[in-house]
Amino acid sequence: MAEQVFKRTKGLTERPFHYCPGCTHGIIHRLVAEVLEELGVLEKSVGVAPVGCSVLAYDYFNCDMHEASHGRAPAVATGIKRVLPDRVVFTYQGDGDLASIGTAEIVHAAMRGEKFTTIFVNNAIYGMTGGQMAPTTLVGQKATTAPYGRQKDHAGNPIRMSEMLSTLDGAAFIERVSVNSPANIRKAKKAIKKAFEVQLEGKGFSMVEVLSTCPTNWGMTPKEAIKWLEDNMIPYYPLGNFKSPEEVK
Amino acid sequence: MAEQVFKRTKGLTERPFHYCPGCTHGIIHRLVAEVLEELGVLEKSVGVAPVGCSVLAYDYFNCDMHEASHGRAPAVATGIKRVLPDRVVFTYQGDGDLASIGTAEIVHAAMRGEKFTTIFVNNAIYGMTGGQMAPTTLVGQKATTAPYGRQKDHAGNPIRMSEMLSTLDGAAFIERVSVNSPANIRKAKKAIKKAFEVQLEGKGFSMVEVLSTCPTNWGMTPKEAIKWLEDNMIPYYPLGNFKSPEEVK
Amino acid sequence: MAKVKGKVTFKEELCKGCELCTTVCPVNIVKMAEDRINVKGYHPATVYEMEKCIACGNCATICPDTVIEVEREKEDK
Amino acid sequence: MAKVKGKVTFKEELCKGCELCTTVCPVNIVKMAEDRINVKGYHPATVYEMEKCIACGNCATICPDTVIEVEREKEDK
Amino acid sequence: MLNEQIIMAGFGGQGVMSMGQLLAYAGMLEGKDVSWLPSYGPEMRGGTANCSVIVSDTPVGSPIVTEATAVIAMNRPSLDKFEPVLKTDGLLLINSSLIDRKANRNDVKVLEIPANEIANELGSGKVANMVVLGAYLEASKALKIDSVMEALKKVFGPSKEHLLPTNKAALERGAEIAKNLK
Amino acid sequence: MLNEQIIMAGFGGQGVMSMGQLLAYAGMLEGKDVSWLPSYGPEMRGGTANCSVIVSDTPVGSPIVTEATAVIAMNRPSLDKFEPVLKTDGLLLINSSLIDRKANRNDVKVLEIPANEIANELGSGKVANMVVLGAYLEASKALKIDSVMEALKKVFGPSKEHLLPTNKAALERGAEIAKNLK
Amino acid sequence: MAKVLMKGNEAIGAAAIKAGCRFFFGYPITPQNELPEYMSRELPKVGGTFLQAESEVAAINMVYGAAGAGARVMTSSSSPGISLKAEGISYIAGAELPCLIVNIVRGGPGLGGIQPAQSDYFLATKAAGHGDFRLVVLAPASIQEMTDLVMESFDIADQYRNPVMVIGDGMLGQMMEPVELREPKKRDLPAKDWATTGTAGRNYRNVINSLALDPAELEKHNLKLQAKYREIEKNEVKYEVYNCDNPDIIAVAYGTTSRIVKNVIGKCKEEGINVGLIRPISLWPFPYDVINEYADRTKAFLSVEMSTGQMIDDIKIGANGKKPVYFYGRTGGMVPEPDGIMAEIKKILGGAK
Amino acid sequence: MAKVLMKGNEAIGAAAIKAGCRFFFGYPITPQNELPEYMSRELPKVGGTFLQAESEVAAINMVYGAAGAGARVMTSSSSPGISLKAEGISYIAGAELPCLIVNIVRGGPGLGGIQPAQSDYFLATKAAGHGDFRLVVLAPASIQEMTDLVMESFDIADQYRNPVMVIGDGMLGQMMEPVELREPKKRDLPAKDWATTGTAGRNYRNVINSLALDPAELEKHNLKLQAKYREIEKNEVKYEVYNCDNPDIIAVAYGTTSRIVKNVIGKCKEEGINVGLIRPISLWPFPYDVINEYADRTKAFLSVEMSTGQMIDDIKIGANGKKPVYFYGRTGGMVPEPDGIMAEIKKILGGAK
Ligand SMILES: Cc1ncc(C[n+]2csc(CCOP(=O)(O)OP(=O)(O)O)c2C)c(N)n1
Ligand SMILES: Cc1ncc(C[n+]2csc(CCOP(=O)(O)OP(=O)(O)O)c2C)c(N)n1
Ligand code: SF4
Ligand code: SF4
Ligand code: SF4
Ligand code: SF4
Repeated sequence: MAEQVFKRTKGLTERPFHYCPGCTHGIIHRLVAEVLEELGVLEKSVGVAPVGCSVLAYDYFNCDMHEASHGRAPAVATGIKRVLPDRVVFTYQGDGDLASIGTAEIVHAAMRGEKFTTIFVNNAIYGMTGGQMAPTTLVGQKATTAPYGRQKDHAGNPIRMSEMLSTLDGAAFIERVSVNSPANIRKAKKAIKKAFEVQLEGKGFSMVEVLSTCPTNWGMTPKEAIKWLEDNMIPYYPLGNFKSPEEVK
Repeated sequence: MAEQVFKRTKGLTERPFHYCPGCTHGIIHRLVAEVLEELGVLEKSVGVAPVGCSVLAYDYFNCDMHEASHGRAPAVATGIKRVLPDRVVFTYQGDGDLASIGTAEIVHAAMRGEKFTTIFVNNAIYGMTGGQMAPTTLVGQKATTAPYGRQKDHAGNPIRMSEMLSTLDGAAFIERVSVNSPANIRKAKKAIKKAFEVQLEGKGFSMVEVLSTCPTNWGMTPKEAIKWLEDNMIPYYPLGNFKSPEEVK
Repeated sequence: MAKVKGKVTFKEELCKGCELCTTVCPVNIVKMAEDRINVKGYHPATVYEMEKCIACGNCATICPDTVIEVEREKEDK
Repeated sequence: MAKVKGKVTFKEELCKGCELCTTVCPVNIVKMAEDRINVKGYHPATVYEMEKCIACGNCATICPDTVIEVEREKEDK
Repeated sequence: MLNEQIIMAGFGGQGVMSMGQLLAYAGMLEGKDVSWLPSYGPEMRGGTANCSVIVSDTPVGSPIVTEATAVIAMNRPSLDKFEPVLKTDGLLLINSSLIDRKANRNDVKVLEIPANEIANELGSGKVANMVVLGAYLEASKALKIDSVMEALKKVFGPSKEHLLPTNKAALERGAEIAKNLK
Repeated sequence: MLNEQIIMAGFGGQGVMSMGQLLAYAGMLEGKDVSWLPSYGPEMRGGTANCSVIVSDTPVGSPIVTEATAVIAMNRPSLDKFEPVLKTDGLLLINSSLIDRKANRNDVKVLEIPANEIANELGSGKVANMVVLGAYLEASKALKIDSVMEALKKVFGPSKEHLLPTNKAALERGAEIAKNLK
Repeated sequence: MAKVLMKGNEAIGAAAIKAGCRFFFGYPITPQNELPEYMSRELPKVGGTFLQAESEVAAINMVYGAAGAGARVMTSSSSPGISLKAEGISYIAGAELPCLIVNIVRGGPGLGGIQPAQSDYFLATKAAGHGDFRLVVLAPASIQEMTDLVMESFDIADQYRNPVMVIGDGMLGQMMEPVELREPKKRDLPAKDWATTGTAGRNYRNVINSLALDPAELEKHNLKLQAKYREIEKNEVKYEVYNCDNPDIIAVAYGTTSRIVKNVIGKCKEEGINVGLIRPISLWPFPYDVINEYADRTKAFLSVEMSTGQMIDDIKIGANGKKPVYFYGRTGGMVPEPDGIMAEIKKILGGAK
Repeated sequence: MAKVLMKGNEAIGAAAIKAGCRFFFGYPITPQNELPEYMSRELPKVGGTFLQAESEVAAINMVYGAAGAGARVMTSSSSPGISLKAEGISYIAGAELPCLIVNIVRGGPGLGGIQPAQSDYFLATKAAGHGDFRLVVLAPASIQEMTDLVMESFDIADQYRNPVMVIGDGMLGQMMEPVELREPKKRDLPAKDWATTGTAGRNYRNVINSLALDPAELEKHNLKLQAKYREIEKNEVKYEVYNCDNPDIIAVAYGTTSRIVKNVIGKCKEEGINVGLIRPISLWPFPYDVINEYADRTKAFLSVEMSTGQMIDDIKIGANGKKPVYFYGRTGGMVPEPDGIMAEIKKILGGAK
């Protein structure tokens, strides 16, 4: 008798992803969708899509969706969750969206302990607009607006959002994961599940930062991109849990 | 022979302050002005005034001044300093200005390690507009937009900006001080001097958070306000140095 | 211990030829089908020696485009 | 040790009567002049027993409105 | 036909704003058309405060009073600022407790009221505004003291009901002075 | 009077955009008025790309080509999309290496060029675009191959000068085919 | 309900709550602070939520989220804060969500001042953000009318799925007048079956969105919006015509300025000059036709504004060259004085007679 | 200098650098990304600074700071990003600082799309923010003109201490044409003795500011601004009149749209219809007088826009009822096609003949 060990989740619509070949946005979408399905909350979920490559996330997640303005997904999610406190609300945001233009919104949603979950896709670059520097771009890494590589003296060291947000009391759960290998992908899914559980338990703001690739704008093959993530991103952005409800004061 | 142990600094213009009786903005102004005078940099300083009670700071500091839009003083200062790297640039900002609307700007100025100095006046309230809740308003504290007192479940615990910004590599010097007593005022001045020295040495972003009173909007006499600051603010916002150039990576 | 046998199916038309699945197969059976191009214009991934599959699910786990489904054939029961 | 003698001057017209200076004087000589009102409409701070002043500068240090200047009279030299 | 256009001014804490609101409220209770317009802004903090009140038998046009039928000056700067705005034959009420000069205009009717003294006599410095208001009501015949009392009752609510007698006394003392000065 | 309105289309990586720029550049070198207009947007990522080039003796009006004098289709979707835009008697260049159908229009001049095969023969698959461009130049007589080579020299700079011969050969082979097909 | 004396800003809050608004997201700014303060006090009492946002940008995006979730929701601000909301307003209009935005205008540009002004007319009526869209803009002249319009604005917003702006000036926000909260005439409001409330109980997903990468699709969406705007122009023009039977000149003014003009009309009568008033109540849709019609009965128009002249453009478009359009205004927080307006009128009539 | 083939966005950068601009603060957004990318490559080579800001709000405030410090400075964005800059632009205009703001317009409202549009006409010309202020708005129709205007814009900005907006659409940003960077005619530019460069060497403090709490003072400031705007209106109106000697109808169009109209003019000639074109180059100051003058020589005007109709308001004001003003437009990123415009012209002339 055959048992399905891996099948497409109902958390996703039938629409094929528009992402570039090997872009790990697709993996992360799937993980979120699987978690929503497994927690049985698809029907009561409202997702907030960002402006960025994942702007079309509203076509993919099989639940109600709201497309936010650039960086303001946490504010939009706040509006939704305050109106519908018993629904499951999440934002899905890139690093330009969350760590640059949307800094104030994510910091204050975390401070207030807004009871939604943020999936923060850190690919160290602006994908959608063609490879401009992000606040998370590594020192030395080239970008179309950092043609000579990011320079510390000019643009500073990249920002570590998980660490920064963890200083806020309202942030109940924060973890950084990566989707570079099956093992890490499974860990990522666990973290995402935990984040949604924290929301369901009403404990406060929860966020999972996912290190992700952008082969297109990194100018690499998908395989090279995975390796680059492992060699360069993970050392600067250490994986692990930064905040758990136990620690919430 | 008489020796002047305390006289009005040349760092201030002749204009009397418009601040309310007992408002410690005046003390902080004086400290900054004295430091500029003592460091001999008045003639090459450009200050950036915020929107808040200290909006008229441009009338008081005896140097060139630029009045920024609300919360954006760090961006304005960035523009000035990038054009004039050998001048001394500082921002003077309230907690609404810096910790609420201007969150993204201060975080990114700190991340980039912009070489200017920020004087952050934390009085746990919006003074200028009449006592609305600030992100730094304490839990339980009443404000005109928190008539029943700030509630943690609703607005979260107040934000500790010094702690949060200290997670950023570009922040070279961060210290929290208070102006509730002559001793603390002297310490505050030392910290402010140090912050400007860090700027002069080109080491990165420097900030001094000053706990301040707002007797008017706290609904207290100036004396009561000082006591309230000591009893309530200092315990939640511990004084001390959070970052020094030695620690800069 | 009963040997686990797996079966992998590819929705080839979704494949973008990124080759990530080929890097994670413990028995190294996921390959790009160099002989054909799908509607999207890519050589799709495929498995030629299905009998070696141990149903670990790694390929499906890393596939960004939900191309792959995996079944486990339970020998006994 | 030569006793330090101090002298405090108030720019009364700047005083806003906040009373902070009165709380920090170690010899407790800074008082509000209840007998007069300045142009701003406040009872200004003042010192009645100047001879007690030790020129510590505390009052001037805490005054938010730069009302106060302090001089130290060196006894000898 | 009633068309009172009053400016009330003083420094913060003299109850100028609430005096204006009370008058407007009383006017409303008597079925008049009314408006109350405060000056606002940072200059109010510890500084001066003023408001314009219109009480009229016809709909209120502009709420701004540019030619006042009455000016109530609770302190000196207010008198300086608003005396010129009063129209000929208008009513000028001067709180003589705090104002050390006489009126400059002689084409208007002037009432000097030692409001703070009287209030202190009544045991509450806070009702100086009510003394002047009482004087205004008597001199202008615009509204009835009873209406103001009724308005006050609503504003105070049950918790502050005990303050009513003092306020009433203040209004009446003010009215009395006005009557005597006629 | 010269007024060439060309649409070039293919998938990303076929050098369609640079072919268009080269043509515009060459036109400029010959003193023509020129414009180059790309399609842009996210659909370009891994998808199709096209550009419009105008080379004219008179000032270029709209840079948009709505009635093409020539269409260069490097792949099948491009042919499907732009064949209808060609005007009567226009020039249709089909990269027959990758396109498995014939032209539908019979009111236009059709040139089928096995561009990829020829490019591979020349040892560089990358110059398929130059083969077609050569054919276009010959068939349209719009500009000289020399001008394109001069443009290429400027674009390449000294570091890539070694690539010039292959490109020249590609242009010439394309021109040859066009001549023979006449 | 009996009349009560209310401050303009508070009356807005009371009217909104009466109209069923249960969510307010805002950021402090003078001269509208009494409104959020009122909401922070009163909304919790009716089970609603007041949330002070970290900025105007966040506030308008919270409104965007809450409106998408189907709530009756509002925000308010004053000029610089409205500028900051521009992008969000454009999104809300693009996504066709109903909400109320209050703008208690102050003097500009930049930080400007906090005294009353009408210098955001262009911003409100032409370009509250980028792209082709319109807000319904309502400009009350009294506190009573303000409460009436606020209550109706929620219905208008829901009926057309369009944001509405109620625009006042600092004076209107700060002054007190008697008001009675009265229900607007009943409208048939469509169900909010588009709201993102979770798919439970329906077999389709709801998506709130303003993106259309395909320009043909985006054009279609825009044409749909335009059709809606034509509908609103047909149904929702509001104005007052006052003393226009036989005018020498017609003043056009809105909000508090129109009240000053009414005083002027009285004064002018005394001097034998007959001044009419057209008071646009809906600034968009603007009563172009009314202006055009009355152009046949007057010698001239005079636009009276607390700005350097913005509505005058719309009056010119309405008058369409039939009669000259003059301007009188004060700006920066200064309020037009009756004498100034009268002098201007005399000057014009001297010339136009 | 010889002509080179340049992409519109890059040509802007090259022209700016040639004009002495050394500071660029911006935030990525399609379809103008090639401009910041070019600047990030080229500015360091000339000792300048390119800084990617954390947002458009931050970018415009960096410009505010840099302009205050006396630098030639610019920023660029596209529609949603320009909305976010609204408050900052109002501050810069209020504080009278010179700078260049480039808007490469895309389809709206909201997130909209990324294809070319002209639907920010209102935003640019009427209300780039709150309060009474104006940007000089220049709308080139070719890459050559774009570089000419960009270079001149810095001089205009410095001469009047006023921000200038150069407005293009996605097409103009993305296309390539030959350009030659040529110096604009020399202007006498005042010294920047107001810049905050530190007081060393002078005996006064410089303060950059847009606040005036006293309304009388703020009004005075506004009147000063208005006087300056009248001056600009007198000196800086730019337009092209094409084929207007004896037109049946005059089309009014700017930017790339005007080029499409030029094609239409050719086609119409073939059919014996004489179409003129008035092309506003300065959208503000708008060439009202030119429209008014030509109203006497044409039967009608046709506004052709990539929007649902915004410039048409200004044409109406200019025509002042003398002749009817019609509209033809495409929106959402769709580009008007010559055939569509021609059909509209025939329809109008059929009716107007
Ligand atoms: C207000 C505004 N500014 C800028 C943009 C342009 N923009 C679109 S996506 C994007 C950044 C995307 O980067 P990121 O958030 O890292 O997501 P990714 O595409 O890498 O997944 C930007 C700047 C916009 N649409 N709106
Ligand atoms: C964009 C914008 N939003 C809001 C305001 C109104 N405003 C002026 S000052 C201020 C807050 C002041 O509080 P804070 O920064 O804490 O300084 P304080 O007055 O307490 O010193 C606000 C919200 C404004 N001027 N501009
Ligand atoms: S551009 Fe980068 S982030 Fe965007 S879809 Fe492609 S690979 Fe993914
Ligand atoms: S309101 Fe508060 S912060 Fe402002 S001047 Fe008064 S006491 Fe100081
Ligand atoms: S990982 Fe998925 S998309 Fe990539 S090659 Fe394998 S099957 Fe294809
Ligand atoms: S501290 Fe200064 S302002 Fe306060 S009472 Fe003393 S002298 Fe006056």
